[in-house]
Amino acid sequence: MYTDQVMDHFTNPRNVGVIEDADGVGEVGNVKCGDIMRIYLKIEDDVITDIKFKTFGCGSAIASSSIATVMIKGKTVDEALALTNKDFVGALGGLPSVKLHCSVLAEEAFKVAVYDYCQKSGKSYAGLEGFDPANADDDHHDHGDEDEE
Amino acid sequence: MYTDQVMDHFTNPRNVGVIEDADGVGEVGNVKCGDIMRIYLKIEDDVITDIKFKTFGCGSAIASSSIATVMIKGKTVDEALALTNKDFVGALGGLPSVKLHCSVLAEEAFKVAVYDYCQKSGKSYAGLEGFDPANADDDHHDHGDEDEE
Amino acid sequence: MKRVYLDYSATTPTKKEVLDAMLPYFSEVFGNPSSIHGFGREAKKVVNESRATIAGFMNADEKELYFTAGGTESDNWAVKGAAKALKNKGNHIITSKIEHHGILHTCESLEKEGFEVTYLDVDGDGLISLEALEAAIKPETVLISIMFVNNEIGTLQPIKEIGAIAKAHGVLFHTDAVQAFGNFKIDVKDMNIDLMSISSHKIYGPKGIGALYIRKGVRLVNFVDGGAQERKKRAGTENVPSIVGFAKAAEIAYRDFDAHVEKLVALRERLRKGVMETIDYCKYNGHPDQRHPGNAHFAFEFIEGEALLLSLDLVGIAGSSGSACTSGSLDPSHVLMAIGLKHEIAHGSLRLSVGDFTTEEDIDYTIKELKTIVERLRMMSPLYDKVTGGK
Amino acid sequence: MKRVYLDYSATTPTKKEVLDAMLPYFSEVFGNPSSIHGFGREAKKVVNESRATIAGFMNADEKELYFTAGGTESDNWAVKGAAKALKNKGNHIITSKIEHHGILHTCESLEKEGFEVTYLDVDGDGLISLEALEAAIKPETVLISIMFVNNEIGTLQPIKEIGAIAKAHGVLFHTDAVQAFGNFKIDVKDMNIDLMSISSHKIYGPKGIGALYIRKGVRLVNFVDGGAQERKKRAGTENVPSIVGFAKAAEIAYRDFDAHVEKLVALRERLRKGVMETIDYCKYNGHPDQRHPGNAHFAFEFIEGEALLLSLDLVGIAGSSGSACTSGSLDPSHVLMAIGLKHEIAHGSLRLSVGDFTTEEDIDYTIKELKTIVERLRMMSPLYDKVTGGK
Ligand SMILES: Cc1ncc(COP(=O)(O)O)c(C=O)c1O
Ligand SMILES: Cc1ncc(COP(=O)(O)O)c(C=O)c1O
Repeated sequence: MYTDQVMDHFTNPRNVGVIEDADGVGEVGNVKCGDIMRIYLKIEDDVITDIKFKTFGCGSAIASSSIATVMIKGKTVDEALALTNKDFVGALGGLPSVKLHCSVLAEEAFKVAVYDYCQKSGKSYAGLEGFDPANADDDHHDHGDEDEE
Repeated sequence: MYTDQVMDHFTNPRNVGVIEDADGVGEVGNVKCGDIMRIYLKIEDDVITDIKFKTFGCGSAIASSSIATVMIKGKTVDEALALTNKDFVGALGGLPSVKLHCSVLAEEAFKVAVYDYCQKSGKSYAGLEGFDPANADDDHHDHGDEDEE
Repeated sequence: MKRVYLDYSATTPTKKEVLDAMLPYFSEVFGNPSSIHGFGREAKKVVNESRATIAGFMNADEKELYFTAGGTESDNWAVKGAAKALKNKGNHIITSKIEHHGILHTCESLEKEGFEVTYLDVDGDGLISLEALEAAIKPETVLISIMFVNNEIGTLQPIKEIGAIAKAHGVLFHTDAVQAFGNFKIDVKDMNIDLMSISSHKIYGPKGIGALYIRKGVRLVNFVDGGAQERKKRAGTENVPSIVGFAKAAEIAYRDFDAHVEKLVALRERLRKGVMETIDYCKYNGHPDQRHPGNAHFAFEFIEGEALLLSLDLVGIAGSSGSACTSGSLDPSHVLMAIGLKHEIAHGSLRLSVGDFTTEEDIDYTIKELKTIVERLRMMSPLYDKVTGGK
Repeated sequence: MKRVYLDYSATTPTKKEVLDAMLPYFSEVFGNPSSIHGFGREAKKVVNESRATIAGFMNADEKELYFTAGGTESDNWAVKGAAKALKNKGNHIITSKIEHHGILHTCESLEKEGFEVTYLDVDGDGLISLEALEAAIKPETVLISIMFVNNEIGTLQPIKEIGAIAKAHGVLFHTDAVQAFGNFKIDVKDMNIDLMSISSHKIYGPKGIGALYIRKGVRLVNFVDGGAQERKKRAGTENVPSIVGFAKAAEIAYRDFDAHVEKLVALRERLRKGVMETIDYCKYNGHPDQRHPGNAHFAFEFIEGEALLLSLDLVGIAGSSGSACTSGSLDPSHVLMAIGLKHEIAHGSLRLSVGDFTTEEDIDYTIKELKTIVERLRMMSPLYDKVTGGK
């Protein structure tokens, strides 16, 4: 069902936790559909120096959060904003199609956190143009009628 | 499927054959539905002194013919006319419900033969009253929807 | 690694006695029961003996039992067959919100064809209301289909009372007894059951074989059309070895019935107590005592069921969850919604079902591992943060 | 007593290799493939490997193959599922007069629901006419269902040509390949087959398992509604051991294909020649060479098939007949009527089908016994009298 990479990130998730004095926090998802992801950022000179997450959700939600934090950490905000859910899925060696929405959640939780940072700091990033956190809670579930395995 | 008695009469049918100078001959059934039974009678002083049959048909048709001839032989015509297909079925220890029509054919082949004898001899028997050989070819198949085994 | 199977409600291993009974029918007595030769007659004989055996355990006549490919097919046949046979009488069906998908999706497909279906609510324990059932009956009602025992939360319905209501109103009564057969004493006559689905692989028999009880006199439209098998009611070459296995499994189930139930209840209670005592923010679902002997059903707050299952699997424990994420659908199980669980709790559901091969060590190991896993997942959960204040 | 099984077209014994492959999946790897734990994943893996194996032997993608409970269910699903899915496009189906009851009775039940069915005639050898097929296609035609190989007389249809006609007219093409799979090379792409039914127990696999090939892109209405198995297209817990057995049987069939066909043809020809040379008033039915390698079909004048079968059975020989009396119906087999046999001849029909375990001695014994039996029954027959003048 899951690749070795997914299972690795699920069983040993990197960067789980809370950053008390975070520069930006983003939360997406809702309890109704069973996934909530919260991402905390520490940003210095446009570089993401620390990132932590908390996730309520399935194995791929946790693994997606974990891989996203690993890939984002140390990057500049612009570099990190250029990452998409496809990059996370790729790094995980793939996700079942019904689980792709988990990787989208990770991308969006990060963006919401950057958005939060922008609000607080007055900064802006090209990669965030047009991004509206109000839409980020949208349902990204794929019913996967055809390719559920 | 079949009782031991049916199998016995099927494998060792009694009274198979032809009576060249028969006093009465009766044939019922048709090739279409897969059963033809022909019965030959020798009658002396209202007693059936000899009886033979030829049958084209399934195992129970052959067994029914055989048991019928055994039960009829030696009886007076009146006694024999009193026998019904139920008596043959009983003597065979039962027949599958879809095969009951075979025993009916045996009863009717005999009656047609007696009818033929009456025509030739001018005799008449109470047991044959109202009997019309033209109806004897009728289809007695039971579709057996419910109790085919 | 230690492996602990606690998913007996999903399927059971075929018992050795059952497999041994089946073996001669693959390559030795292999005839087609429809054939009139000896090879066929031997097969037909054992099929009908098996039929009689199984029918006996529900107080049915052997001529009232028809083999199918499993519980799902039996459900489809019963509901579609009755609806179509009675469509001149009425087009209304009553069922419940907690039926198996074999019933629910069948009802939905009938709705597309113009039938009307009432889905009865259940209470927090998963019981339907007899008053609501009776109130739902209309002149157009042709069928009531209420499951005997629920597969997720284990709740047992008042079948005999439902049967009495159906009878009083002259409506056919079908029950999906897939989880009940072998775990409860069933008497179709006493309970006024007209149609009943059962399946072999839930009672230590092989997969892919089930049966539908059809009370004498009840007419269904055939579901699988074709040859004259099963007294012209269900076409397809009979699955002889599996039929033999099913009968053997039923025989064992009712031979060892008391010991089986007693053992399962003891293990299940040990599990329930252990979990409820060691893990907080946990709810036990289903009816407290009117339930399947082997079924335990928990909902753990703040965590999600698939993650729980995966974690259990990593320590060798096999369970099941009504979480949406396991099935790839959006909502958590319809059963958990119907008993009124909130989404966040329903997502954290876990069914652990014990069976004949479960041991006390299995239970104790599970309680211990489960506690660790729930704690670990909660530490990752933003919802738990809110409760503990992030500590 | 010597026992000679010559009814391989009715069913086959499960081969030892096949049963051995199945055994671990009853009690060891017994999980439900829908479960996400290890027990379930192991089962799911082997189900999908089996799917890929079987799909490979018809040049299909593994995602195009769906397991069912047998050939009959596959036939029902294909025809009902296509008819219902396309009912807005049209309500006309074309099939032949010699289809298996799994198709014919399915078509009849669709006729009751308002579909129109054309039953194509066949010629004396059992072949449909491609011209007649093409002429029967109307704008309302949504499905053509023509069997690959006939189960009674063994005739092979020009499947590739039929597929080409269906494609040219944009009509779906289903073929019942239950008798063909394992006995002919099949390429669903090359032959333009959209839907194809196959069954395990005809190729030395277990009973109660079959499959339906559904070409990618073809939409059918589901037949068995319920759980999300088989990619949500066919509900019901997967019959894992039988699926494994089916795949192993297919693997053996195509691994040993040439030897199998060669052996069967040689035995069948020995039988055909032996019977035709020693028994007069006998007709050999079906196409002289476009036929199933193991199928021999005779009609003996003046005698009835059930009596023949019973007599053969008494000397240990198992065959089959299209006689009305075997099935309890009024008419002899619809196939024999369709090839134009007169009733009296059709009633005396005998199918002897050889298989992988048949020996030359079996054949020689059968020829000898058959001759005696036919003579004995003819001596009892009033019809034979008419020919011999009672001598
Ligand atoms: C209550 C209930 N009904 C029906 C079924 C379906 O039975 P089967 O898997 O034999 O099709 C199941 C189990 O899967 C069940 O638990
Ligand atoms: C041509 C044909 N189609 C369909 C079937 C039905 O297959 P099953 O017995 O697997 O249902 C058979 C055999 O019985 C057959 O010979």
